[in-house]
Amino acid sequence: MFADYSWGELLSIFAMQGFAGLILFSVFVLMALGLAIIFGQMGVINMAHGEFMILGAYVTYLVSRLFETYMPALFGIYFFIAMALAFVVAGALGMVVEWTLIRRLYKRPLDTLLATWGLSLILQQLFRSVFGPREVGVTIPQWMMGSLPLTDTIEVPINGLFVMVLAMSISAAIYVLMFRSRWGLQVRAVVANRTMADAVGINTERTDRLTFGIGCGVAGVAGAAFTMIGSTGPTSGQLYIVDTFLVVVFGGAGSLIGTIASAFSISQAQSILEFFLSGSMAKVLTLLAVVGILMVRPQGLFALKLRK
Amino acid sequence: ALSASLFLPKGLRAQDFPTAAVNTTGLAVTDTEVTVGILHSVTGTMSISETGSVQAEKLAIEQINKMGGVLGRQIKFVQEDGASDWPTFAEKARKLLVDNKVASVMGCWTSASRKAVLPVFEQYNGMLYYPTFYEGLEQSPNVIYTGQEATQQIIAGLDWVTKTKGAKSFYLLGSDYIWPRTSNKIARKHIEKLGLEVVGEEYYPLGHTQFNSVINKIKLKKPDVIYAIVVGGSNVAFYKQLKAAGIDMTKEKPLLLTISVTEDEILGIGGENIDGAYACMKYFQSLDNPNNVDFVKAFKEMYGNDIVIGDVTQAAYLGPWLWKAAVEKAGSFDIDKIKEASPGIELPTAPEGYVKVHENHHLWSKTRVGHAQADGQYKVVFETSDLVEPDPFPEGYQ
Amino acid sequence: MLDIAELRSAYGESEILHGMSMSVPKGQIVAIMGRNGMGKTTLMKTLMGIVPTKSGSIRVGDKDVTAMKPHERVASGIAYVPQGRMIFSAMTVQENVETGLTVTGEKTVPPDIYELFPVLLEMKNRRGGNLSGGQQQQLAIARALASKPKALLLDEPTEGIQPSIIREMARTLRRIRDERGLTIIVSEQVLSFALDVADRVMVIENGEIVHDAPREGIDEAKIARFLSV
Amino acid sequence: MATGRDGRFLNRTEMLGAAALALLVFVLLPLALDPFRLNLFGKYLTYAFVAVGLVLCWGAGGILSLGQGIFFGLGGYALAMFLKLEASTPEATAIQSTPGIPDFMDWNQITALPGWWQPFHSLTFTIIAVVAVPVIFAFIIGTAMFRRRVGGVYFSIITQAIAAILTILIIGQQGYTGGVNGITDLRTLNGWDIRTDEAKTVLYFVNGALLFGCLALAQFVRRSKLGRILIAMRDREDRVRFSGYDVASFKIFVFCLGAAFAAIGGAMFTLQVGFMSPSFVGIVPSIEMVIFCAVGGRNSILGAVWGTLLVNWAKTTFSEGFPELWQFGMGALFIAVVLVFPDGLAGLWKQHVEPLFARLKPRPSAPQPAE
Amino acid sequence: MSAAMSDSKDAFILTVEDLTVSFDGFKAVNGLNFYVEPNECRVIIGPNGAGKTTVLDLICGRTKATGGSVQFKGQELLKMREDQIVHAGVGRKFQNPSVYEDLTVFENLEISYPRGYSVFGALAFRRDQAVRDRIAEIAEIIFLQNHLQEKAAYLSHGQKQWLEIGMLLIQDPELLMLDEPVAGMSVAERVKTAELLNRIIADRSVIVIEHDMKFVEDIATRVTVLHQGKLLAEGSMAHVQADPKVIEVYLGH
Ligand SMILES: Nc1ncnc2c1ncn2[C@@H]1O[C@H](COP(=O)(O)OP(=O)(O)OP(=O)(O)O)[C@@H](O)[C@H]1O
Ligand SMILES: Nc1ncnc2c1ncn2[C@@H]1O[C@H](COP(=O)(O)OP(=O)(O)OP(=O)(O)O)[C@@H](O)[C@H]1O
Ligand SMILES: NC(N)=O
Ligand SMILES: [Mg+2]
Ligand SMILES: [Mg+2]
Repeated sequence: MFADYSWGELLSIFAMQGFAGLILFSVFVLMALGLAIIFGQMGVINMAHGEFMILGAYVTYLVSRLFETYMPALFGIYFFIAMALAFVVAGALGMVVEWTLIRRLYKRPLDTLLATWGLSLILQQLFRSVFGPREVGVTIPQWMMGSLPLTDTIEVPINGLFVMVLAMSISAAIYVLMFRSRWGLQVRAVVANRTMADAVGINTERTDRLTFGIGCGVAGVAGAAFTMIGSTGPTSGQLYIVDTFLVVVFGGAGSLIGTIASAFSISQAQSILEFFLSGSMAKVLTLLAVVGILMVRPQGLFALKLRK
Repeated sequence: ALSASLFLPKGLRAQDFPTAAVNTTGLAVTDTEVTVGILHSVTGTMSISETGSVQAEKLAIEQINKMGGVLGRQIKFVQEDGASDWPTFAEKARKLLVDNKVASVMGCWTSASRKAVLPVFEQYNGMLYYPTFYEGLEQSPNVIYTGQEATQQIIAGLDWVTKTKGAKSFYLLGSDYIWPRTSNKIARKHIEKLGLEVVGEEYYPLGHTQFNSVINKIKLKKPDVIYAIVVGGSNVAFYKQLKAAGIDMTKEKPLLLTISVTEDEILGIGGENIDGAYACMKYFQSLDNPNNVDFVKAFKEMYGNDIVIGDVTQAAYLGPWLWKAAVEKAGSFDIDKIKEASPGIELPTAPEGYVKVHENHHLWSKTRVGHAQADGQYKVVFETSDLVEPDPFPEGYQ
Repeated sequence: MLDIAELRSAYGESEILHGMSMSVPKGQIVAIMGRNGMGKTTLMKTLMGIVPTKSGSIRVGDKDVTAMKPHERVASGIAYVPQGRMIFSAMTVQENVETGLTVTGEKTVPPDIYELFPVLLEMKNRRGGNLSGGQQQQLAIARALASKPKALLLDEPTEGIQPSIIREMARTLRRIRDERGLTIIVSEQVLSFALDVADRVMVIENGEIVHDAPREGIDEAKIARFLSV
Repeated sequence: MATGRDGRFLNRTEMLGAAALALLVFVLLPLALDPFRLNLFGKYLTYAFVAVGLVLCWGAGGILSLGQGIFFGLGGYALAMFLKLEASTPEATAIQSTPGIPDFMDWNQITALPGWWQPFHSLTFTIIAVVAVPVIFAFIIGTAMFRRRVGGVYFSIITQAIAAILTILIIGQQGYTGGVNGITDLRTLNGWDIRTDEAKTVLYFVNGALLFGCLALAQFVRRSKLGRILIAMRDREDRVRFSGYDVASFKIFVFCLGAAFAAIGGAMFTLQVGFMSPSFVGIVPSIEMVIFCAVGGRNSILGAVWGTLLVNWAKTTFSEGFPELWQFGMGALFIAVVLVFPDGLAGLWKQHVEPLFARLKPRPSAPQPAE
Repeated sequence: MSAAMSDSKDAFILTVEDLTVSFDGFKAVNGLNFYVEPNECRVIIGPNGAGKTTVLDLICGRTKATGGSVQFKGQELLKMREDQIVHAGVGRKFQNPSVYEDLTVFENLEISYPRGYSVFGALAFRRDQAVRDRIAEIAEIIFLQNHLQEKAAYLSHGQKQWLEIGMLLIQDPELLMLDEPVAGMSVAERVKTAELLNRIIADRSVIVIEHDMKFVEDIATRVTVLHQGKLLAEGSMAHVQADPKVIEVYLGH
């Protein structure tokens, strides 16, 4: 498969694909971060995670239409407002869902899978009823379009760069929140043992609600970012869900660093393979490798070593 | 509508066609009504594409009813949801034929759904009006294909880019299923026949959203034409990423030619992201002829000003009209008579212009090339002078 | 300090505490003794709010905590060391102790806690779940003390602890009590420890207090009779 | 749950439940429904095979597979391959460039039948393959996972990934598999036209009989010591290991058994619906099958069948009545099951119907479980 | 210890030599040697965190050793899987009572009955008279003869501990290892448990970990003291109790 290319070409292929992989990496990280909190930390198997992302995307769409219609002058910055709003809206819905649904299921983690699957059906239908079954287009501000040429073959898409910066900053923020803040300490205590956390003075209900809300909010931000590169339709969320879970599990469910490492290795593998194989085969091989590695290391790439 | 039918000229009134005579096989036909089925996905991934078809079919039915219906009978429809799931399509098709005894069905979008319902229509002797451009290699007496088969859509477009744009090398890509693969196979054969070069061919799973790799390959191979048959939501990702990667389609090279992006898809992609691409199909909303002006007006009156109309939507609109014409020609709702009557039917009022049903149950139609504009519409830059003959089993392209 | 009146609590249908009353003054250490299944743990959990109160009242100082959630009770000054320790196993020793700081708002673990349990300082970066049983018990006590309680509930704290530490624990608890004026309720199976630590011994049987006496001049034989059979 | 405390194969309520189900499947439905609706219920019953397998794996063994579609699909495809070959006689496919091979191969420029398709000319081979291929596949997955002690949610997500892989492969290798379209237009089984109403009715009864066979087998497994070991394993895997059992081999066994049930269901699906497509292999159908099981009550073998019938019947009814809104109904149903009836229909039966019986003990009337 | 060493190794049922395990560099068990004779009740004591539980984990295959050897009747256990170790004749009780709460006492014991270990063996397993008799016999020993049809979930803490011991007894292991069997038991239950142990020691060897010195005194033939993963002292109860090092690190003054 290398024979078709000259050495110079191969070099730039690896550079370009590496970069494409970085964008894919950022996409994976964005998808997975919210789930790393909700599933990795709280243990809730949130099958509606994709729908929370799409909710963020629809919010972005609405905001873009609003700016286009009423504030065209400020259109260049609408995206930041959209992102903040996506966080708030998805987070608020997350909190409502936690309050009505999830909090009754902490003792039955597998049941969260079924309940959130039902939720995802309802959300999809809601999107369809409100926004119509067709995909909606989000106009990207001019400054985010186009690319910066590095060499004559390697160009860096600006929106890709933006997604990357976004992914990195959110990861950093979540890391600090979960592992360097008092709040993160409480979250982890609640997750470890809800009754006991309550008995050492932690308001577990509030912590749960906030945690779930933040996880959903991050999903919303991811959805906002995806409007730049992906499609927004009622069922688009489903496309992401398996990949997202796999990224989190492959990293080691409890580990944020693991999530990032896993997103990185999966994206790079897929990106490089895609160049030499068909898109389908690249995906199959990547998934197979992930499954294979998980069989050898069932606890994921980065797992806590705890005695049983 | 009923009172109107009293004043209809003889030959269009229900009483001129006693039910016992026009319906010898127990279809859902009464003295005043005839029931047809609408079978599309209104949920699941395909609802994005199929919504337009449902709208068009309902519009046609309403217009026909206003004109007095079919053989004086008002058309009633039963709508079923295929839910983007092929077995569900088959189940609902059986339900429509067996339970509802519908006189015809307007339905399906993907080839997979058509393949799933085909045996059902043949077994229960139903009539399906299928609106989508598709891969060909099929010819069922129980189906009228109102969209184009692959050679009709492809060959004229390729001839046009090679002649007027001087294209020499092509990069083929598409979603991974039968229509894009078959279409690209035909395209490749034709390109090679013309003595030109295919420099790459790629397929991605339905729903794929990461096209950076193929874009990199395209940059490396520098083809004159990117020939793209990406379908559904993947389109959005593909064109946004293409644009972000600095491939400017408004420039002469590489030029992008697609057969899968209608105005409907542009709605999701965003006009600014596909500005400058060329599409090759039989219908564009911007077609300037009186039929189409009326059609677009009626469509917008019914569904609002923001609505757009794509190739498949128009083809779906033809379904009820072609069926009506066949029934009237046969003077009967019986399926066997309609099958027999269908070839040769002409529809001068089609928005795309005059069309005619071929012996092989496909339509003769013109093929056009549209140039995508930033406002989400296509400007027609080429149209075949004659109707293109449908050829579902093309010699030399298999 | 801790006043319990007519306390009833139940798991679903089955009532375990049948109207229990007691009053523990500030600075007193009470040992609750009783055979297995007599309701010691249930009493602790009811005081903590983990098992709901059916009727009756619980007061800490002059605050009625009966209607409060567990974390609110912690804020009102109760702290709890459960039977079976229940430390947060994936978190480090230090983080475990820090969870106790939630209600005090302090940023760092007060050094006197590590002075009480030097092994915890040594292991402060080890995961709680990797500690040995006895180490976990010490951690659980430290975590409870971190919330600066007025009343400390210990459910069989000597379970799985080596003899020297048990002895020391008695001394430590008395010292904490002396230094902080803490009220302590400790449930226990082993009489010797109870006598070491407590100012007052109560015996619980079938959810009721059947014996209540100050340690001075206690009738060991009588208590032993309650505990056997 | 019932684990054979009294040593009998079926206790009283189970007997009543089984009789009620048999009455419904073999008498009431065939009498009440036209061939089209009966065929629909036949299709639902094919999913029940999967749900029953899930009761063993998940309800009893605690192994939640989100990839049962893999086995349903493999079983279905195996039979579809046979039927497709039978339908692809040179005469029937004369129009193709290569007559005598399945139409989709021809569309994909394949000019000779691939070697691995050849054995599917034989019905005997096919019948063996219907069960053997999925079971071997399950054995490989099970061995790889359970020997490595992959469990819980990890197992679920990995099976989901495998379902995704298989779907992509089937779709990507369309020349050999029919791709997204699936294998369609199946006509006869050894010359017997399976498309007629009579054939469909016969198949419905065959399907019902097979299902009761699987139910009996499942009941036998649960009643055996193996059934109790599964429950023990679900609750305290370590203890089972230290009681001298090789836990992995037990898990592999139920997983394979669940796969075999699913495969039989898949093959019956192919026969009754007349085609097989990758939309039955993927993640969505796999999760739906788990939901059928949960709605029925994950611990109850009979409940799984009732659950499957209920959900599918509801889905068809909602979607016919409200084509654009039925997903709300389905979503609400799933949430309700989890929140309000965590033990599903079987739980409702236990809570509300059985006490009734207890009161009416002297003369038990005809049972009518919730449906 | 020196006396034990001088015997031929065949005289021991269990030989632990140079056993070491390290967790991320921390040596929880460090070059440990000790030997268990047939029909002895060996009690292991030692400070919290000394490595007692870890030693049992290593012997029964729950934790993989970093180095050393554990020989049971001449078989190397370190290379065997948990269930194989059980089949070899080693039974292990966990620190927290570990029974199948969803099953009855009878079923708990039945599952542990040493027949039908394989998948198909379990399918073919029949509850015959031999099984019933044996279960009845064991139930009597563990004071649960009147609770056979009760769900294990409803037993008291102490009863669960006994049930778990019963589940081991029914397998008739030659070496029984118990981790803090009387933790959480009332005084009366402790006495009964000691009585139970003394009864079953007759035809097997037992290793017990315990912190209750009164109980240790009641059951021990010999006592091994661990400290920081190493052997600190070994001998009779009286001998060990008098050892100043043991007093220093464990018993206290
Ligand atoms: N979650 C529960 N549900 C129902 N009953 C319970 C529950 N927990 C405990 N019980 C019952 O409540 C009674 C009192 O139990 P409790 O744990 O308070 O006793 P205890 O005195 O702490 O015993 P131990 O010395 O064994 O710790 C017992 O009969 C026990 O079976
Ligand atoms: N997986 C592990 N990772 C890190 N340290 C561990 C691990 N397992 C055990 N340890 C450490 O090894 C030491 C020995 O633990 P072990 O549980 O064997 O002690 P023990 O003698 O049983 O104590 P106790 O009497 O308190 O039960 C402890 O310091 C413990 O923290
Ligand atoms: N026929 C199509 N476009 O699937
Ligand atoms: Mg207790
Ligand atoms: Mg220990």
